[in-house]
Amino acid sequence: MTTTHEERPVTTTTQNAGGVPAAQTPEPVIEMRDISITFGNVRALDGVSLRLLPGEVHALMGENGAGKSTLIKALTGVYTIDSGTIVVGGEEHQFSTPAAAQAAGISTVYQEVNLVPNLTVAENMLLGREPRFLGGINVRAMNRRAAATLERLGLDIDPRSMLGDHPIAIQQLVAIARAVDVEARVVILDEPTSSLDADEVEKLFEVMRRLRADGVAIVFVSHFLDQIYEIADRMTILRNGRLVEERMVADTTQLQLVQLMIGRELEALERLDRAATHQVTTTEPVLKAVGLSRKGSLEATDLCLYDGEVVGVAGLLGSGRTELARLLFGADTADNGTLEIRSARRRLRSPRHAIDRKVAFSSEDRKAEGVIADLTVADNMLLALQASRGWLRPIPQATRNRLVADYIEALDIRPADPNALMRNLSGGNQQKVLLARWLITEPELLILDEPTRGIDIGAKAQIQAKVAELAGKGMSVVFISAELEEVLRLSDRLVVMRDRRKIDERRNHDVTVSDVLEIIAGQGDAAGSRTEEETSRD
Amino acid sequence: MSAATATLGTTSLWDKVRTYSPPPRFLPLIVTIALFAGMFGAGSVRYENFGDPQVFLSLMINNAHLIVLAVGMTFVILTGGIDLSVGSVVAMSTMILAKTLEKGWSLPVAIVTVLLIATLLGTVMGLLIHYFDIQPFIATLAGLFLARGVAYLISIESIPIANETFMKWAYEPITLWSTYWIRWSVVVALIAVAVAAYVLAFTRFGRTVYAIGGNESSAMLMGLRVGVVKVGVYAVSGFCAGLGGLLFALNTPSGNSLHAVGMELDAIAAAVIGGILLTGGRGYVVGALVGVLVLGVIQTFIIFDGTLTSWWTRIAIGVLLLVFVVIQRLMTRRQT
Amino acid sequence: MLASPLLWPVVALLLLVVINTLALAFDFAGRGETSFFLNVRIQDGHLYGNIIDIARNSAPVLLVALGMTLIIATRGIDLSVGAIAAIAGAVACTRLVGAADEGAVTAAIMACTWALAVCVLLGLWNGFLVAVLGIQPILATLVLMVAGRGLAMLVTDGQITTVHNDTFSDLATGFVLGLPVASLIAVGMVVVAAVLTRRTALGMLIEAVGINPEASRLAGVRARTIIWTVYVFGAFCAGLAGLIIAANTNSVNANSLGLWIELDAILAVVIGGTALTGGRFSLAGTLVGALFITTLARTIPNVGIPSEANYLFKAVVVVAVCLLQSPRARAALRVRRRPVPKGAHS
Amino acid sequence: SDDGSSGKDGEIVMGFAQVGAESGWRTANTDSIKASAEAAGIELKFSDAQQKQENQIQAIRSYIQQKVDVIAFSPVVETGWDAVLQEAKAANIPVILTDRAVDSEDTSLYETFLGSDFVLEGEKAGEWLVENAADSDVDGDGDINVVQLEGTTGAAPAIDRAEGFASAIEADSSISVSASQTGDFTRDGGKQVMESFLNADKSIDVVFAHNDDMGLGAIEAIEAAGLEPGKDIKIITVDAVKDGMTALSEGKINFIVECNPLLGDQLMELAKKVVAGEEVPERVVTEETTFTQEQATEVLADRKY
Ligand SMILES: Nc1ncnc2c1ncn2[C@@H]1O[C@H](COP(=O)(O)OP(=O)(O)OP(=O)(O)O)[C@@H](O)[C@H]1O
Ligand SMILES: Nc1ncnc2c1ncn2[C@@H]1O[C@H](COP(=O)(O)OP(=O)(O)OP(=O)(O)O)[C@@H](O)[C@H]1O
Ligand SMILES: [Mg+2]
Ligand SMILES: [Mg+2]
Repeated sequence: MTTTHEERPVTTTTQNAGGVPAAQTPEPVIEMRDISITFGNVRALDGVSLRLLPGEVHALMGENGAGKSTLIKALTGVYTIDSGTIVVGGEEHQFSTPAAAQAAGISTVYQEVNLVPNLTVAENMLLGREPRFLGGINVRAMNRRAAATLERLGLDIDPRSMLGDHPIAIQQLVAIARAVDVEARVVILDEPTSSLDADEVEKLFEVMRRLRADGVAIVFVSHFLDQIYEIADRMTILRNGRLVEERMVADTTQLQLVQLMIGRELEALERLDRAATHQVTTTEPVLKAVGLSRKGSLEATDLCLYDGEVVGVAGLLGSGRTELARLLFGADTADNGTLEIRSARRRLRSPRHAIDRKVAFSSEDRKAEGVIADLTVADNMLLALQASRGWLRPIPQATRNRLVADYIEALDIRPADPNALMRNLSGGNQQKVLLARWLITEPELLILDEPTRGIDIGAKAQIQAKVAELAGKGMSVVFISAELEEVLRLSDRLVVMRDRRKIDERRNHDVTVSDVLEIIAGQGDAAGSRTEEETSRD
Repeated sequence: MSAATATLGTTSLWDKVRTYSPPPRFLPLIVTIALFAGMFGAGSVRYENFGDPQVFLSLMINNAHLIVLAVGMTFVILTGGIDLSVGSVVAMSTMILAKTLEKGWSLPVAIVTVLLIATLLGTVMGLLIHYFDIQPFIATLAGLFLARGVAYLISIESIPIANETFMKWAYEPITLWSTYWIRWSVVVALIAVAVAAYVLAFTRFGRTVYAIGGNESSAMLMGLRVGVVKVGVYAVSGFCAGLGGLLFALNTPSGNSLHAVGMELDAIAAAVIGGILLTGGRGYVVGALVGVLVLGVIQTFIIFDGTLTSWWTRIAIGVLLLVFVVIQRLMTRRQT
Repeated sequence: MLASPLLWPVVALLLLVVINTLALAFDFAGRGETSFFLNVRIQDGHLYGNIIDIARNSAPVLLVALGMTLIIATRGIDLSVGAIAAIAGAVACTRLVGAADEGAVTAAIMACTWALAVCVLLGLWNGFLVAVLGIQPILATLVLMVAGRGLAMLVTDGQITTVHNDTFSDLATGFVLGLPVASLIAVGMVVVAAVLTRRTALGMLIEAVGINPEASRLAGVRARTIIWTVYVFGAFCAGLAGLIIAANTNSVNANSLGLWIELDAILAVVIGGTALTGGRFSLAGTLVGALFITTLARTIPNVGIPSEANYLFKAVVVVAVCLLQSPRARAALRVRRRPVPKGAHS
Repeated sequence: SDDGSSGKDGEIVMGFAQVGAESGWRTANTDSIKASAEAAGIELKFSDAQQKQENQIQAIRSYIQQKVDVIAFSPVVETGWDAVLQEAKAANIPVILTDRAVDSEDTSLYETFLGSDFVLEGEKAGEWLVENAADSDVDGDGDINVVQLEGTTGAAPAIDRAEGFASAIEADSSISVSASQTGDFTRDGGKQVMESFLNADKSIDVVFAHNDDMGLGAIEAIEAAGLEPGKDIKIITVDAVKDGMTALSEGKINFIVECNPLLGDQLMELAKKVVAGEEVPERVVTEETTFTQEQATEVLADRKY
């Protein structure tokens, strides 16, 4: 019933995969030559070329704003190119819509989840090529096929559930599932791993390897160098909209690669040895939560946060990290439990209350909950500060300019134009603007949910350094990230979550990644020994 | 508790039973239906003869055309658009029908002409909206002017319809049981609802309609045929307006340029009352049907009362609408 | 600046003026006379002429559109403005008629104050439904659209109420320094709104709420207060419009005052370049849009279009203007030069 | 219910479907009907269709279900009533039309039609102008240049009054309608259209407005242009509501053709006869007159509406 690559003999697939000859001739499936695209006065791409061979994983590398996503969109017909040629399967071809590209066997996962929240998971995966019966959609067959694909990816998601009800990471997995379900000869993945944890990434790589074996060409974008070295064969490096070089991954060291990407040596990459430096000096917590819970998203959790301390929150997808952060900020209201800020009992009924008490929260879902797409970079940066001042007290022009210029420089936001529209920034740069939005409010407690998602390696180091610096100045930071190394590197204290509750909390002296994974894995037993009720249930 | 359920996303059967509630997406619809039933019940208690099934049937007879309009409007609203032209298209359709019949065209040809012209107008508006980025409000407002203008151009005087077959459809009651009857227009309207429900739920076109309403640029990036579908929904709405015009003519056998002034607002209100979100992507066509019935039952309330002056009539309609909308909102609150 | 979004509405407006000028000149030439559409003469110590009429007659639509602009910017819409205008007119006229000295200046001031106070209440009501109860704006304001006209008729007892008060009538027909009072009021309100939104942070916050309500909430914007405020402002503007319309004929007909003005106002807003999907708004655009609509209404009798063709003419003009405005349509006329980011809107 | 066909103590129940409350004329009409019903001991079920035919049809259907004794209504438009009137006939409920006619081949669908004759009203206005042609050529160029403020496009009174007026002025070739535009029966509409007429044409002699309200609007526009209504430009209107009559007596309007809204008494009388099964004439024309400035001054004091 389902047609997957898996079930067909490898040889036939290779022959059939869009008519690419099975022979060794490295005839490219796709060749883009001298592509240029200009937006207004921004030259997003300037004579970039890309060669994509069948059966390879091709990494597209570059800093935030280098033009990776733009190149992908140029290929798949989202943007029309100014000049250059695109050759698909030996013929010059330019797609007019993503639908046309898809019909030609190019399957794409765009950066940021581009699915529709109001349809089911199965529909999101299969819409446009759903199984039909007598002209109508065969819903049962569709759900079955979706379930099969999800299972192959090792995902336990109900295909009939609404996509919008899932956290962003799950949505990203569904987007990937959509792309690999189709019989494509080219699969393009624009930062698919930015919110996945190690497990999910490994599952994805398995699928990618399988596809590669079937002769599918894969374009892969990621800011995680380790992932590139693990999966990619060749890579094309972009910088500021220009082609730097095409290279074999095996022939390039990480250091070389980074230098090619950013065009200079990178000093900030050294390990941040924070963990040992911090000592808790105050006894009064900035924030103290006791028994905080919300039905369906967080079980009763206690948490204390102190000045000048970075608390890392580790856990797998759906372990409730985001929910915890939202409750601390008042984005959702808690059903039970108490919250004390600076020893005063508070009921946070809206984010506004939290902000007034100098708490800040940067959401993991930047598209839906962060970016104000049609406002300028400057307005986006100043929004939270302005909101807390009230509309009657506009930020004076001079202060405005200074703040914006400072943060554009401090976070290296590109383009460095305060009046650029937020929607036109690359994903990573948008994230930096949002970070700036909160830093400008000078919070005492800063909650960062996946602040480094989609950020290039240089910028990531910058942001980590910034967090460390802020903590050094006495700010309390909650740091949530799917990347365990990052959490460990930054935090003074580590909170481990699982199944929507805190299961452990450690001073971060000597905790390693495998320790954390062990804690998470060992939870089944630990929980079992904790209460009899749960033991009996197991 | 949930620590016991080891894997993510799975819940025990007991949990499912214990926490069962209708899927939240059906809630607005269910609430609307319940409120409608409540209103009807209240009317039966309050007024003599209100509980007569024929009152309910008359509700359908009186509003068959509006049901069809609301069906078309549902398609448009689900994509996040709006169609202001439908009222005028109804007037234009009655006018074209009456004029062509007066000129001696055969009935089927006249009907097909009406439907074609209405669909064509809808398509043109859709093209303007999709390909030239003209906002739906404006494009369809222009459509409103155009259709009304065409109606006036055909004749500023009303034209009676005398075609025998047509009048037979208009007069002949379909007896359901004992003395209870409906008209053909009701049958057509219900078929329209059924077809629309099927199309929206089980065809690629229908699901793409929802996808566009959910997020148009995502739908485009998913490789869905956004252009075709967007133009398509306005064509559907145009067709429905044409069909609505024909049903309107069955109810009031005449062509008149003054027909159906402001009816687009009724259609929009009906759809929205039925739980269809104006921002697009959420709602069911059955909701539009119930929305029409709610508007109708409010009118019936007022007429049965029979003591209100013109202004109290309006105020009463407003208040009933308010009560309805507020209760509906409070009951579906936890949704958002 | 060629890229200015205001360019095409202005061009369209000028085009209408040219059509009028030609039509009039031609018409008069046929009778061996000359006339110029833009002629303004001094009469009874004030300016008189076509464009003065247009400026004066556009005041109500401009006022309503002004409030509507801000409401639309928050992703809302207000269908009840016509009814609110009717209520304002009704309240003012009945208070005037009931006043001890109908012709007195104070009576006029009291009547207008009463009317506007009622409008503010109605705005609070709309804002409550939308911002607090979270009812979809179109439904929330539909309630008052339906009931409001009833209320207005209740106030006037369904009669056309005629008033005799020079101060009141000056609202619409008076002149200050040779300029019509109505226009001065409307333009004054536009300036007030511009200052309030652009000199303070209000404009930016309104836009933020309109573009992404959830992100704004998480950034600490008091979306509820802002939304509430714009509905009150919208109702106040509608009230002013109602007073001017009533003053224009020294009477109020609760049934027809401001009928369908909401459609005209929304049209003005959209022609002015503010999208119904909320977010960025342009007050200058709304000004041009309102002038355009009034000029269009004036053009119809000037060009001698028979009543039955009014609507066709309007349809053609509206489509033409919007095509002019649409970057896509213009791009289609030219050679493809720039990439058009297709998914860029939404 | 068995005795649903008549009121509590055998009194007649009448269902009346009114057009709406779109003008002062209409409210006077409604008031008259309500007052007369009470006086005649008839139980009135009143509904307002807000100018929508479909609402009126709905109301009539509902009256049939409520089993009233007689149905009366002022049709919003002339056509399209056959289907619902058939239903009334099938239920044996007699129907009386008021104010506006329906154009139905089958006159057995209703008992009688009580109302004015719009064409005749237009004719009366035109005839007065022909008679007073000499006085009306204000600018003395030998041509009498008339502008017409039409009612709502497509509405029966607008069409008929224009038609009657046109046929009457054919009698004098010096009279011609140079411009005609809709003012939607409102003062504001009348004023705005008149403003543009005045700016476009300096030789207007006469204004014919399809109702008083548009005429009153025109007066405002004429005054604003620095001219004297009634002298520099002659004004003829239809309706004779109070404000119109006042303006007539003040000399701002020159002639008004009456259109009488006070149909209540006549209607109740007819209703009683119809319910009792008596013969009634097929057409009852309301008593209507015309007013010159002098007549207006005389009757103004005791005008009810
Ligand atoms: N629609 C647009 N209008 C104007 N500028 C744009 C538009 N889309 C992208 N840009 C600009 O083009 C450049 C390249 O952006 P792109 O999104 O391709 O970067 P990227 O390499 O994908 O970065 P990231 O890793 O952050 O996703 C950026 O400077 C961006 O601001
Ligand atoms: N695999 C899944 N299937 C269904 N629902 C899930 C899944 N994973 C998470 N969820 C939902 O997400 C909620 C908690 O997730 P939350 O977003 O807080 O997790 P998280 O650890 O922050 O993950 P993320 O990496 O997305 O930030 C749960 O209540 C659950 O309903
Ligand atoms: Mg990118
Ligand atoms: Mg003359």
